[in-house]
Amino acid sequence: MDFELEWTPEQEAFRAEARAWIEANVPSIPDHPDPANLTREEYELQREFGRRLGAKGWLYPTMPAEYGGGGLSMELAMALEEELDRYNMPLPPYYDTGGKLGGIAILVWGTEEQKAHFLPMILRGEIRTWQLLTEPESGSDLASVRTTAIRDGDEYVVNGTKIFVGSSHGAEYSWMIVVTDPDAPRHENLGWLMMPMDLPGITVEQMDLLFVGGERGAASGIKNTVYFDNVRVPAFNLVGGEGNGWKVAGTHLEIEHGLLRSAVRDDPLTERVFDYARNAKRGGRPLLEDQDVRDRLVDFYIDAEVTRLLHFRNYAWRGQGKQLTYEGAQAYLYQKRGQLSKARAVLDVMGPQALVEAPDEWAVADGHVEVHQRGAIVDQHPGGTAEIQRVIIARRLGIGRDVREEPGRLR
Amino acid sequence: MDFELEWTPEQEAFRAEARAWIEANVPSIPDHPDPANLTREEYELQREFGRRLGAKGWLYPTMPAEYGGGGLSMELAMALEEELDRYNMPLPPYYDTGGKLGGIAILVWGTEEQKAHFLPMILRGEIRTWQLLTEPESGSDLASVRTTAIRDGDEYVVNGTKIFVGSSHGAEYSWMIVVTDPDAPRHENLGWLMMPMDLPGITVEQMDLLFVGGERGAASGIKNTVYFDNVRVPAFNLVGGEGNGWKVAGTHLEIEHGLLRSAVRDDPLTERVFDYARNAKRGGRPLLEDQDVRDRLVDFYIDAEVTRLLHFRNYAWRGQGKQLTYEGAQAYLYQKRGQLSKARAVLDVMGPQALVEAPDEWAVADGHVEVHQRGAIVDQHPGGTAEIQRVIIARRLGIGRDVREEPGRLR
Amino acid sequence: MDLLLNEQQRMLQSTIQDLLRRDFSKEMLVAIDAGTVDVAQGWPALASTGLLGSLVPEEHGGVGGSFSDAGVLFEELGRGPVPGAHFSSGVFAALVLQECGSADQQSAHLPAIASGDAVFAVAVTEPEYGWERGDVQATAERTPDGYTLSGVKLHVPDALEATHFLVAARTGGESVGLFIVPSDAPGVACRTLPGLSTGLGEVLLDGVAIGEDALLGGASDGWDAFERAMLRATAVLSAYQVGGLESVFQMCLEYSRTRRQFQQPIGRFQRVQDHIIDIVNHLDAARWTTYEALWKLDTGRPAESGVHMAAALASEGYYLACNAAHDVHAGVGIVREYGLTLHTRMSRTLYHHLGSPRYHRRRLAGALGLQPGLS
Amino acid sequence: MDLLLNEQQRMLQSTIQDLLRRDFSKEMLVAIDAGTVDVAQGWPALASTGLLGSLVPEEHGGVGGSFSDAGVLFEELGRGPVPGAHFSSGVFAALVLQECGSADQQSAHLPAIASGDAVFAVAVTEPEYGWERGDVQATAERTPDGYTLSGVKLHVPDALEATHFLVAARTGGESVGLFIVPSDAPGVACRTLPGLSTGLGEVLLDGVAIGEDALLGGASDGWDAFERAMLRATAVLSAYQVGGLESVFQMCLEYSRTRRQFQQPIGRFQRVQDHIIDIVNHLDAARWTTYEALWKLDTGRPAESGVHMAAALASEGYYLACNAAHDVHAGVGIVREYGLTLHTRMSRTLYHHLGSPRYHRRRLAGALGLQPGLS
Repeated sequence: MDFELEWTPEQEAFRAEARAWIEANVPSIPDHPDPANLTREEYELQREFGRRLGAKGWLYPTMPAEYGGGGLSMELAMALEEELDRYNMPLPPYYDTGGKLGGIAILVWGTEEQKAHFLPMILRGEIRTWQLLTEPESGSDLASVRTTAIRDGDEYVVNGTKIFVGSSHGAEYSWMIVVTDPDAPRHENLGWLMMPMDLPGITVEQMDLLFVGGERGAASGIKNTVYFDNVRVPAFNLVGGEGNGWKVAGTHLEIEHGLLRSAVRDDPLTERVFDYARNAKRGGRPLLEDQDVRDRLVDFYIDAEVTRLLHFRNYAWRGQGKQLTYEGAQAYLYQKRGQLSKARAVLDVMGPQALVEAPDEWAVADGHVEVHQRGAIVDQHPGGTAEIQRVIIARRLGIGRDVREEPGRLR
Repeated sequence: MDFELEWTPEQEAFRAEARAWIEANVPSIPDHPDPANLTREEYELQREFGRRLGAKGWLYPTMPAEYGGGGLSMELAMALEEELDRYNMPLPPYYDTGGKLGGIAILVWGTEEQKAHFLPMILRGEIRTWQLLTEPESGSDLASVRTTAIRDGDEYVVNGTKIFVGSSHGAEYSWMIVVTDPDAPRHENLGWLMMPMDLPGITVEQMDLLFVGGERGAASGIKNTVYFDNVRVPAFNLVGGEGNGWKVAGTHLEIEHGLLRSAVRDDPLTERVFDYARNAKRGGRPLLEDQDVRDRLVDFYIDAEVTRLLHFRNYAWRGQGKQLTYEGAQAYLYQKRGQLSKARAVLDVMGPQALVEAPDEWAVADGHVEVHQRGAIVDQHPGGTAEIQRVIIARRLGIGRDVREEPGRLR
Repeated sequence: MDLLLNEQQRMLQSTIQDLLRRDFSKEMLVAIDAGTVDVAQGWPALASTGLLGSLVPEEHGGVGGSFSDAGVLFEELGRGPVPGAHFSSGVFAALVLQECGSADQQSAHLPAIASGDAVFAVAVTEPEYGWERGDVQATAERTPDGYTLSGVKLHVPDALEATHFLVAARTGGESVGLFIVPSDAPGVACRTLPGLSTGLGEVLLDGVAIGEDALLGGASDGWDAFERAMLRATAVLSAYQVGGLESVFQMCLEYSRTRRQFQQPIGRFQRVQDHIIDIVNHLDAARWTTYEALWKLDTGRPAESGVHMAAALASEGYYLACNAAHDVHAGVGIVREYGLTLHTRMSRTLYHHLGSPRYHRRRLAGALGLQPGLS
Repeated sequence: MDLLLNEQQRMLQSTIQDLLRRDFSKEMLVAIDAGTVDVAQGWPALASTGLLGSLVPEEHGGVGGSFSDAGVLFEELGRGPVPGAHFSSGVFAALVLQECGSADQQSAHLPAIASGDAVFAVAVTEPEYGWERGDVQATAERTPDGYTLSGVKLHVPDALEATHFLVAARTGGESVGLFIVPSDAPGVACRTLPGLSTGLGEVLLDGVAIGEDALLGGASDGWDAFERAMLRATAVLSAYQVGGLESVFQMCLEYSRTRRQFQQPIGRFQRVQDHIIDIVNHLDAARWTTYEALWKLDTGRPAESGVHMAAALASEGYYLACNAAHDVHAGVGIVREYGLTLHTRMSRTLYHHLGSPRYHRRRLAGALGLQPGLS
C-alpha cells in the first residue's frame, strides 16, 4: 500500500505548466466564509476564469477530451487541483452540478447527439447548471416527485415546483427529475430532463433559510424555489428516454452519495480551530491547559482524519478500477456526522464566540467558524440525508439480504 | 411536587413492626456478586424465609389479601422493602416470576377458580415459578413461538423447547406461552399456561453462557434449556382461555417492560465505584487528579441518577393512579443502555482490574465490578431488548401514527 | 411522593399559556427572529402577567412564589421559545439583587423589576468567556466618589433591552464586586452580536463613573454570593430549556405523522423513530432532574449537585434534540418560517449561559466529593 | 497511491488463512476459551509459519518483513481471535529487544523468539495500572553480581505461557530499566487472573536475583527506547484488533440474513442495520488509520500521531463493535459456543493493552502540539 502519490518528472512538468498558467489567469476573489456574500461581479470573474479553464480542458480535467473535457489522468487532475488550491480556488470555481453530476449522467445515458450538444457547453464552462430534484412533498423519497413533463408533439410541457435549488446568480440550464407518465408504476414513470432556464413560465424565488452552506467547491450561496408553469422544452432534452429517469438518476446519485470529492485535502477548519485554541486564554491562562479542551480537539482531529482517509480510500480505489459499493455512502455519512460532532466540539472549546458572524470583530477565523456552526446542520440533508446514506450502506453491504444492491452505472 | 414520602405515625409504626420481625427472622446469606454461586442450602434458606414472609402477606405485599397477598398500600410496601434492604434482601428473596409477572396475569385474566387455586401458593411462597417465553427461533418476536399445547380431552399435550429459562435450583411451576391452535392467525393462536415442572417429559439442561446476571431482586444464577416431550398438563391450567395467550402476555409484558421496580433505590454500584476512585492511585498520585477520571465518574453518576428518577416517576405516578404509556419502556431502555455506558466508564477508570473475578484478591468490590462488566451486556436482552423497548416507546408515543397503542391491561 | 402539578401551578400554567397563544404566536416569534418585529414589543404583555416578579418577595411588589412555580412559568416561555429579558431581569438579576444587594438596593430596584419598568441584564462574561471568578477581568477602580468601571462584557443576554446592567468587575486582587450600572450611563456602549446566537450583546465599559452606592451590598467581594444566586437562577433556566425540548419534541411528533415519504408517514421508519426517542429521552432526563432540583431549592435541601446535573442535561439535551429534530425534518427544518430554527438558535445561545455543560459537570464532580484529597 | 495488498502480502494472507482454518477452527477457539484445550497446544503450528519472526531481522533467523506485512498476519490472527503469546513474544518483545537490547542480547534471544523456542512476555504494568514511566514501581536493586527485582506485575498478557519476561523496574530515582527474567528463576511466581479478561496474568517478583547481563542494553534507563518499541508494536496490535472487528462484522452480517423474526430477516429492520453500520464504520476507521500508520512506520515517516489515532480507534471500535454485535444477536450472542463472546472477552482484554484509548488520545494531543506553551 502507498498512501502518497509519487510524481513522475512528466507529471511534475505538467504541474509546473499548470502553476504558471494559473498564476497568470486566476482572478483575485475574496474567500467569503458565507458564499451568499459572493457578489455578482465576483461571480462573473469566476465564470470567466471557468471559461478559460474550460478552453484548456481543465474545467473538467478527467472528462473525455472529445466533448471538451481534459481527458487527463487522475494524477494530473490531482496536480491541477492542488495548484488551484493555492489560491483557495475549487474546480469548477463556482457551483455547477452540470459537469460534476449531470455531465456524467449525460455521458452514460445520452444519445450521441445529446452528448455532442450538451457536454461541450458544460465542460467548456459556457453554461452553469443547477440540479432540480427536491419538491415540497418529495425529499428523501425522490422517486415520488410530482412535477410533470407531458409529451406534446416535439416538446414536453412541464408543470410543478422544485425547492432547495441551486445558488445565487442564476443558471443557464438545470437538469431535473420529472414525471413523464403519471400512470406508469413507481420508478418507471420518470424522465431526466435538461432544462434551459430562460424559457417562459419559469419563476425563481429565494428561500429564507437558517443557512445554505454548500460543500467545498460547490459553494451555493442561497437556495431557491423554482416554479414551472406550462414550460415547453424540446423533447430532445430528455436524456435516457422516457420512463428511464430513475436509472439516469442512479448515475448522478451514485456520484453525489459520497464520490463527489476529487482530490482529498485536509479540512481547513482543523487548522483554524487549532490556531484559536493554541492562542486563546481563559482567566489569563492558556485554554490548552484544560484537559477537556485538548480532548475535544483530539476528537475533532480524529473526525477530520477518518473522513479524509475514507474519501482517500474511495478516490484511490476508483483510480485503481476497484468497484465501490457501500464506501461512497459510508464516507459521506462519516463526513456529515463528523460536521455535527465537530461543530459541537468547536462550541465547547470556543464558547459563544463560535456563534459570532463576520464581519463582526469577535468572529473567529474571519467568520468561518460561525458559518460552520450553521453549515454543519444544513450539510446533513443535501445529497441524501444521513438516513438515506444508511439505507444505501445497508443495501450495498447486504444486511438482511442475500443479494446486494448494485451501484448505479458510472460508465 | 414532592420527591420524598412523608411518613405518618401509623406508617412509622408499621415500619418498626416490620423491622423487628425481619431482624428476628431474616437468614444470614452471603451477598454473592454472581448469583450462580448461590448454594442449594442458601437457596433453601431463602425459600424458608419467603414462606415466612408469605404467611404474613409480606412476600407480595401489594397483592390482594384474599389470595394471600398483603393488600398493603404502596407506601407500606416501600417501608417493608426499605427495611429488608438493610439486609440486602430483595422481595421476594429469590428469583420468582410467579408473583411479579405471572401472578398479575392470573389476577387479571384467570377465572375465579384459577385465582383461588394458583395465587395463594404463589403469594404465600409455597411455589417458585419460572417464566418460559423465548425459544430458539423466537426471541424478540415472542408471538412466533412454536411450542405447541394441543388439547386432548381434559389435558393439553405440550411439545417444544424453551431457552434462557429460570435460574439455579429448579422451580415448582412455570408459566409459558404456547401455540394452542397452529392453524389460527398470528396473535390469535396462543395460550398462556401454568406448567407444573414435575410432570413427565420435562427435561432441564443448563446453558453455557458468558454470564447470567439477573436484576436486583431477580438474581437468576443460571439459565436453562427446557425440553417438553409430550407433556400432559390439565386444561384447567390454561389461563385466559384458548387463543387469548397474546392478550394475557400483554399484561405481564407491560410489567416486565420497565415497571418491575418497586421501591427505587440508589444503585449500590455507584458507591462501590466512587469508593474505588477515591482511594486508588496511579503512579503514586490520586486517581482523581485526572480530569477524565472525574468526568467519567460524573457520567456514571448522571446515568444512575436519571435511571433512578425515571423509575421513581413511574412508581409515583402508578401510585397516584396516572396511566403510564411509554414511560415504563423508557425507564427500562435508559436502565439497559445506562448499564453499558456505566460498564465502559468503570473499565476506563479502573483499567483491567475491573475484569478480575471474585474471589481473586485483585477483584474490585468483592467481585461486584467484574460481574457488572459481564452483566451489563447480558442485561440488554431479557424482558425485551433495547430495540423492543424502542418499538414500544414509538407506538405508545404515536410516532408516525395517529392512534397510540394502548398499554396491556394491569387490572 | 406527588409528581404532579398542584392546583395553583395548573392555573399559573393555563394563564401563561393563554397569554403566549395570544401574543407570541409562532408567526410573531418568527418575525422577531427575522428582525421585522422588535423583541421589546412583547414586554408589556409579559410584564402584565406578573411573571417578572415571580421570585421577587411580596414586600417588593413581587409574587414571592416558589422556584417550582417559576419553573412552571419559564417552561412555558421556553416552549416558544419566547426571547427577551424576562429571565435575565425577572429571575437572574432579581435573585442576584436579593442575594447580594443591600436592603436599600433591593427596595430601589426589585419593585421596578417586578413591574417590568426596569429591565436588568447581568453582564459578567467577557471575551475570555467563562463563569468562574477568575474569568472576570473588567476592573472597578476606586475613586473619591465611587468607582470607575472599565472592560468589555461579551455575550451578555438581552443587553440591548436593558435599562440597567449588573456588572461584575475586579475591585482589587482576586476580589470581584457586582455593580448596578444604568445602560445610559456615560461610557457605556452596547450592541447585539450578529450570527447564530440570539440576543447576545457586547457591552463596552469605557471608564464608566458610578457612585459608591452602585456596589451591590457595599461588598468589595460579592462573588460567592453571586454564585449562590446564579445556582438558583440556573434551575429556572433549565426549566426554560425543558420547555424548548418539549416543543421540539411535539414538532417532531406531529411531523412524524403528517409527513409522508415512501408511501407512509416517516414516523414508521425506525431511524426516524429513534431520533424522536432520543429527543424524548433528553426531554425527560432534563425535565425530572430539573423538577427535582427546583423541589430541593424550595425545600431547603442541598441542591448543588441536583442543579448542576439538571443544567448539564438541559443544555446538552436541548442542543442535541435540535440536531435530532433537524434530522427528522431534513430540509423543511431549516426553513425559517417553519419555526424549528428558533429553537436551534436558542439552544446554541443558552448552551453556555450560566455555565457550560462542562462547567456544570466539573461543579457536580466537586459536589460529589470527587476531588483529590477529599476522600 | 495504491491501497491494495501487494502480491507477496496476498500470499502471506492466504498461507496464514489456510493454517488458521486447519488448526484454529471456531470449535477449537471455543474449547480454548472454555479451558478444555490448552492455549499452548497451538504454539508449534503458529511457530511453523514463521510469523513469530515476521519482524525479526534475517540475521537473527527472522523474516525481516515490513510492518505492513506483520499487519497482514496479525489481522488474520485477530479474526479468530487466536489467543496466545504470538504478539507478546513475536512482536512486542522482539521489538523491545531490537530497540533496547545489546547486540549480544539480540543474538542470544531473537532467534529463539523467531523459531518459537522461547516465549517472551512483557511485564510492565502493575496494580496501579498504566503505561507511563511513573506507573512502574517495581524495583531493581543493585547487587554486586547484578540486580534483585521486587514487585508485582499485573495484567501481563500470556504470562503463563512465557519462558522469559521482559520486566520493567526502577533502577533508582525516575530511571526505569528493562530486564530479561527467565520465568523459572527463583522468586518468580505466576498465575492467570480469573474473570472476563483472557490470558492476563499476575507475575510476582519476590527478590529475584539476576545477573548484570539481564539489563537490556546495559542501560539503567531504557524507558524512552522502550516507548519507541511500544509505539511500533502498537500499530501491529491495532491490526490484530482490526481483524477482530472484521470478524465481528461478518458474524453480524451473516446473522442479519439468516435470523428471521417478525417474518423477515432481522437485517431488514433499520435498528439492526444501524448496529451493523456502526460496526463497519468502526472497522473501516480502525482499518484505514492502522494501514496508514503501518505505512508511515515502513516508510520512515513521523508515525506518532498516526499510531496513537489508530490505536484509540481500534481499541474503542473493537469494544463498541462487540457491544453492538450483542445487540444484533441478543440471547444467541452470549452462548459460548456461538463464538461472539471470544471477541467480547478479547476486546475487553486488549482495551488497555499498550495504553488505553485515553492514553493514546493524550499522546495524540501531544503529537499535534496541543499542549500549553507549545504554540
